[in-house]
Amino acid sequence: MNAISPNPSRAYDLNFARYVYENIDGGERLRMCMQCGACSGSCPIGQQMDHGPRKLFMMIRAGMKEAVLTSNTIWNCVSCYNCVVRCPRKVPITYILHDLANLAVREGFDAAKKADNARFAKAFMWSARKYGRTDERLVTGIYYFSFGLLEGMKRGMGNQKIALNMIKTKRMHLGMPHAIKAKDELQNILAKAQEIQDRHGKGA
Amino acid sequence: MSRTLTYYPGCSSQASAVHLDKSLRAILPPLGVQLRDIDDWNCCGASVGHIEAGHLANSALSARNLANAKAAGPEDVVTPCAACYLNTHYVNESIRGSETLKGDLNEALGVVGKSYDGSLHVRHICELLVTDIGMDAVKAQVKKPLTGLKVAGYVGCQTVRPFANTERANKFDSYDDPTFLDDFTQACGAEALPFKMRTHCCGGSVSVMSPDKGLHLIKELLEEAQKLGADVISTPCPLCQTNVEMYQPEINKRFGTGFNIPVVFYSQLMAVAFGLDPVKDAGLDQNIIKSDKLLGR
Amino acid sequence: MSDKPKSQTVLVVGGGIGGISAALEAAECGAEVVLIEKAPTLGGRVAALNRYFPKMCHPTCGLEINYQRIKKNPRIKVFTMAEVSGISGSKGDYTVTVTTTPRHVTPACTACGDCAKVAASEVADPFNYGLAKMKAAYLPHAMAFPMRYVVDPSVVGTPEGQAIKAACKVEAINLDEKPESFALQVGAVIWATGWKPYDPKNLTMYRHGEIADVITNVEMERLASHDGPTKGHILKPSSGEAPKKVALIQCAGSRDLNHLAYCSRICCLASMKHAAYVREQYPEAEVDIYYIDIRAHDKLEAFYQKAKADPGIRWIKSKPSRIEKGASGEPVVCGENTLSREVYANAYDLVVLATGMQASAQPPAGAQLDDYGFVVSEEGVFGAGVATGPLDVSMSVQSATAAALRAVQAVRS
Amino acid sequence: MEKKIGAYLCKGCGIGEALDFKALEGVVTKEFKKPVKSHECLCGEAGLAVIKADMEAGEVTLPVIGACSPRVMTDRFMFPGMTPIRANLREQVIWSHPAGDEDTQMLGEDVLRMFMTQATKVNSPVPYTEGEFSTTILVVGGGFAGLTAAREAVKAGHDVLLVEKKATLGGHAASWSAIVPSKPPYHDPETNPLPKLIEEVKASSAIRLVTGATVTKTSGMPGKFQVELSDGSSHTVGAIVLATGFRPYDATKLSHLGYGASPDVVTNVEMEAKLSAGKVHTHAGAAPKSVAFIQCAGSRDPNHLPYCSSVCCSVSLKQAIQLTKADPDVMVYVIYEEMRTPGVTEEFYRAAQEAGVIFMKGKASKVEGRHGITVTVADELLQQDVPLGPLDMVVLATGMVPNSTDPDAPAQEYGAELLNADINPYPTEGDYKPAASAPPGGSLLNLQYRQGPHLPMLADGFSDSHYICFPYETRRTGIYACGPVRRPMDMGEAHEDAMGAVLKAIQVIRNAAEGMAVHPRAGDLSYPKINLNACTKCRRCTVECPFGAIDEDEKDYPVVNPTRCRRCGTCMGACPVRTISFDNYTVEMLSSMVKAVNIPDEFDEKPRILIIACENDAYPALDMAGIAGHQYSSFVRILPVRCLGSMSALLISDALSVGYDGVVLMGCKPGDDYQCHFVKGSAMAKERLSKISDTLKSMQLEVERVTMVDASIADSARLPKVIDELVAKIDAVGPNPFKGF
Repeated sequence: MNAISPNPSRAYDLNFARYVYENIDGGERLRMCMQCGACSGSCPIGQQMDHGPRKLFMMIRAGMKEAVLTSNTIWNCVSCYNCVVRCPRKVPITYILHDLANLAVREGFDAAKKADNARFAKAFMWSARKYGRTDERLVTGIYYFSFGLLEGMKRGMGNQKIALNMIKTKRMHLGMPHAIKAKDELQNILAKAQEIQDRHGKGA
Repeated sequence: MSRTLTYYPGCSSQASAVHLDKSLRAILPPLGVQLRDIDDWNCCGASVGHIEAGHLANSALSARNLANAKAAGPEDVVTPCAACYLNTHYVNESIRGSETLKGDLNEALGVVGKSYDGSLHVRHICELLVTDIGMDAVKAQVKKPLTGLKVAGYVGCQTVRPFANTERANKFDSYDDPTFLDDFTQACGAEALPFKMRTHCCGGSVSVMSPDKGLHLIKELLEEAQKLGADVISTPCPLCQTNVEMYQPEINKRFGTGFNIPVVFYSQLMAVAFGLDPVKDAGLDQNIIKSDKLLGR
Repeated sequence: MSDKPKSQTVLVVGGGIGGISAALEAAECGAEVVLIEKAPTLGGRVAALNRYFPKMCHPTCGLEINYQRIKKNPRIKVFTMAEVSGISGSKGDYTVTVTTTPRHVTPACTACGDCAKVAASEVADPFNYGLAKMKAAYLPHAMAFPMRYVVDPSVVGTPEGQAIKAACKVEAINLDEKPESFALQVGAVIWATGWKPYDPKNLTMYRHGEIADVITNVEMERLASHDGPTKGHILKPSSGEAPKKVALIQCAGSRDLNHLAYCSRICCLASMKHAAYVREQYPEAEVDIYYIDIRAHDKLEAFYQKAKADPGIRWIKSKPSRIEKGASGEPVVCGENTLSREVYANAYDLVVLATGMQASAQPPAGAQLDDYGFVVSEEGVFGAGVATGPLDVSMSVQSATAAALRAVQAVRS
Repeated sequence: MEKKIGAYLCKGCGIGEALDFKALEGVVTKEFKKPVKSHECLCGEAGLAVIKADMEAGEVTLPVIGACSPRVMTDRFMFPGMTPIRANLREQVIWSHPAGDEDTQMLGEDVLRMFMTQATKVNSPVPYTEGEFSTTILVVGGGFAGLTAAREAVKAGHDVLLVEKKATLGGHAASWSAIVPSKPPYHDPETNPLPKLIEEVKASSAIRLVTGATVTKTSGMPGKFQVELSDGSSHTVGAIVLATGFRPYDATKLSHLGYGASPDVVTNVEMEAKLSAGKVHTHAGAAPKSVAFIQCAGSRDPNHLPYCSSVCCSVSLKQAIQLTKADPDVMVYVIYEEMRTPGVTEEFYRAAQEAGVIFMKGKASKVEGRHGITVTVADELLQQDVPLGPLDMVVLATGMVPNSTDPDAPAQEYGAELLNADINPYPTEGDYKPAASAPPGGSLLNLQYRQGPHLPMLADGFSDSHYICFPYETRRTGIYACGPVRRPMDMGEAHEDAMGAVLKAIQVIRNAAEGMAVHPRAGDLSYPKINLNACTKCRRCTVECPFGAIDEDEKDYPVVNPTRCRRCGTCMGACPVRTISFDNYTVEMLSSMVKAVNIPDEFDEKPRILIIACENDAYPALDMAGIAGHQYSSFVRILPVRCLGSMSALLISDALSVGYDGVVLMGCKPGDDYQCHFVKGSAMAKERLSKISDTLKSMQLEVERVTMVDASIADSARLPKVIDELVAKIDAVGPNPFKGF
């Protein structure tokens, strides 16, 4: 665990909420939320969310930091932006959820390590960092095996038919991953960005 | 009259959406657009990069692309991929709107001697077709109208929605009830079905990583398309195309359905209607579920 | 005061309840008043309402009193089908250009109705918000003031137009009438241009116009009105059946930065009124009210408490995210109940969108507007009623009475 | 000038085809021996020329126009100095009854008889213009609304007498640090306008300022109110604006919210004082780092104030914004049930959110602790009880109690009793329980009126007429309440309200001087005249007048105050000996009109039923039934009255004694949600009707013959059915045995 954001000491201690306002991408508009529920109601998989964005935002105000950063709401976002266009207060909900997920990853919450989305993101960025491009085959593979060898094989087998179809239609690339020429350059840029990010102590 | 635009194909152009890239490169020149790829373009981070990398590092991915694009010229950057558009446009507009972010990103770019000033314009290819090219020009290229083909136009989420209600918007259509895809269909001489689930979500990358969470969404889409008697589903989005197509056998297995509906890109429809080669130009052999009607079988 | 204003006439623009009130209050203080109205009849939005909250009385009752006051007051001149096309000058000395739309019926009309009997074609009926059609020669409604017919321009130059003209025994049809402009010299101007319902087409997620049984609150008023398209029976537009389950959706456009940034003030109370209409006509019917905050200001709280005591009305604190079309074409309201965290999808027979109020006319140069398009009063040019912001009827009349005082002050000094 | 009646009958709009004009003309010439002229289109230029020529030649001074309803063509049939009599042959005869029918013809002839009779009975009214009329406006209350009223009245050219109870001007708002915005962009607290307003009022030579004084006596009437003040001075004023404002709800009753238990639990008024002082601090003297506002502290609570005080939400927003502006680190919470920021005030809600204020939907169930207070919130959005604290301060957003009485003055027993008897226009279902009795305290104006010293108020204690279309309707003509004494309101609305009240004050002054009525019968020159020789001193007129216009002299005789009168005629209807009349409206006139109808004998099987209809609602509804082509029985005869309250019970017995088979009264809905624009006219009619059964019994008639129907103006489709049902019902009772007497 690596507490980046402050830990509230009591209900509605605003130190965490204020951290979110100031440091989370789009967080400055979070204070405008009037709890109408349009976001949670518009989410395609809102029924699969423990809290939904609306309640999650109230929990941020209530200082329920751990409950927020371990909530499945931040991992289940399908990035459809339905909530963003519906929000009567123009809160950029999707961006906030993504950045909260990043905060959860950085703070090292166990839930963040276990979440599908976090595992997938890790695999994805591994490819993007290493090759400058994402190789869907490698990303999926690494993602599957992040659950362990057995589970990875199980998932791989389960999707064998799909993979085969993709290979047959030449939509899954089998040789060396596609890569950019200036890999070092990109890695240097990313390293510097990471450094600035850490310097700010935040994602932005 | 021909113009050259900077093109950002995105990672899917080399993998799951190679047929989108192929068909676009076939239809755009006749419509007067030459594409010049961003030099050594890299991944945009899609919808998950942010989670792992953080906002700034994720933005740095797009910043490098924009820096390379700007170095080649001031032309608009166009991209066919919803996620690429989303990230590149967002970062571009964020740089315009925030001196801090602009400073941070240029500091990062600076380590390799690059920089970006936020002066480019990032656009989706569909917007280009709607706003700059126009349907009259598209119709003018149609040699083999797709008469009788019933098309469910599935727009998905990210092409029209992300900035719809902000000052960042490239407002070319409604985020709830966009009609551009139907216009494309009709321009090709095909029948646009009243597909009301056109902006319902397919689950995006969540469907990829956790099918349990998203498959029912795809099922609902297919049900509606089947009910309408769709010959094909047309879409502009690489991930939508892949999700809706590749999961059909799995959905049939789980829900006892019998879906076998081809899912194609609008650009593939245009390529065929323009009288180009269904395989070589439209890449229709690269669809898992083949459309016999389009392949002329 | 030494410098008397050049003109002591007060111009009131807009003949709804605000404009009528402003005109009367000023005239009954001795001012000369010109009242102009865009539509063929006075009465504005309230004339199309079935009842007022909280008394559930009929708006036409107060209009009747006001029309009597106008008829008996020689100081008020009324021009209908007239609009202001320009204003110049300053306090005490304005020149106002008024442009009229042809009514094609002269003041000789006796309202006998012979023209309507021969009119064959039908045109959209704005009084019924397009829920019904009317003959191309029509009386806008039974309470129209002036009580004079209108011939729709669509029949001008047609055989039907000629037949209509021929049917009039008093030769009151003039198909050659053209738009005209004239100038007025006035000392003060009151903008009482009222409101228009926020266009539900902008609320794409609620699919008004696509799902037949999704209607707006102003349409609900017409359905409930005895002189409306269903003669006062609240029926599903899709089938003409009685609804058993009705949803009333608050803030359809209001309190939404994507639509109307302000609260339209009246919608909560109007919806409670609509719940009462439904419950009165169909005692077995269930009504669900979706809301963000129930805004029953001051003593109107009593009206809220009365509605709350009705077991047939359910209150769901939620801004619905969208309306889906159900298997039989019925509206399905989807969203999150914020008090229970339930993500719901509830099917209804009828859904009423409580669309808000939008400023209805952009006054020509001379009036100052706020960011929302509402009139901000200044020297010589004043706002009255909903032209100044979202108000209920009582507050509109209050505002109009204040505007009358401003005008009276302006033309005396 | 000698009255010369002439009838003009119109054949237009189908009347000529539907009715036998020879017979109609015969009614005028043979029965009334008056000249008659028929015309193809009377309202056209040629038709009007016929009437005008006769009038100019002096042959006719009072035309009776048998044509369309008096509700239409009013402007065209308006002749210099007089209003003609209109017999409605179109809407209520030929449009609602079959053409060429025997019964329609009889109806048409009877309508003509009724209105020819009216013509013979009316006289041009002579207005009341006796004595001197004052144009000074008395403003009671020197708070924001009163000061605004005073300033605006002066701007309109009137002198003002401003009376304030306290030694200083400004009321509660005088010391407020800032106010809720009412100007675009509605985003930031605005500067308190009061200090400047006070200066303006003080500097005005047209305002006579009396501070530290109250009104001890008010008598007279609009244009000539006699007012005595506690400083011993007396004044004549033309109209009165009552702007006595509000007092904050007594927080000592809110001990359940911690008031009194901790010095750091304060009211919003106390918080305002701290903000005005420039530095907010706790009892211990420290700047607070955490503050919670509890909304609806006493409001919307059946145990305290049943209504919403309207302003508390935005006042808390303002104070919260001010606290965060002073110290960005302070944590501010607003605990609310419904956030009420109607209209453009929504922007102010957003402004508070922008400032970082936290809004918690729920109820404060417990407030504990003296220092470091903990508020237990039933947090509805988190769905759990949340202990909020320790807090440095808690602010109770207390509501408004109207100063519709003077809490510092003793209550007058007589007044309280009359107040309690007032109509309660608000529903009592649900949790809304209005006060059962008048608020404590004495009268503000000490009206020397038969009907008591108070300006009538509603059950919730606010002075108001509660009309929707006519918010300045008042039950004491010439006295207009404004500001929070009328309805809970913020300063923006109070400003408009004060202006509205001033307009009405100016209007009443102007009209009173010319002997003209104000709303709703604006311009009416008639007023009730009482023949005291016949008066039995029964007091019904003084008690029943909805506007308290009639007092009693020392010998108990009624005294009419003409400019208080609104000309509804309720007094005329109340008088058991028909001794109250208007120049153009008398019981005798109505009775003669009723009797003018030809009653067929019982063997004709043509019953006659008299409908006495309110001319504002029932009568137009019947007109509109005609416009819509709804048909109803031709056996009814419709008598329009100013208000059903002006209907004397004697009219019913007159009708029955001449052989009508039944009488139907059509008036506006009485009771809680009364719809009578004379407040209680229809209620009075209902009461009189309840007592008529004795009369019927004495005449040995069935009670079913007389019915009252609630009729609204929107009943054009319903009333024809109601009429037909009643006709059938009365017909079933059988013919009136008095027929032919």
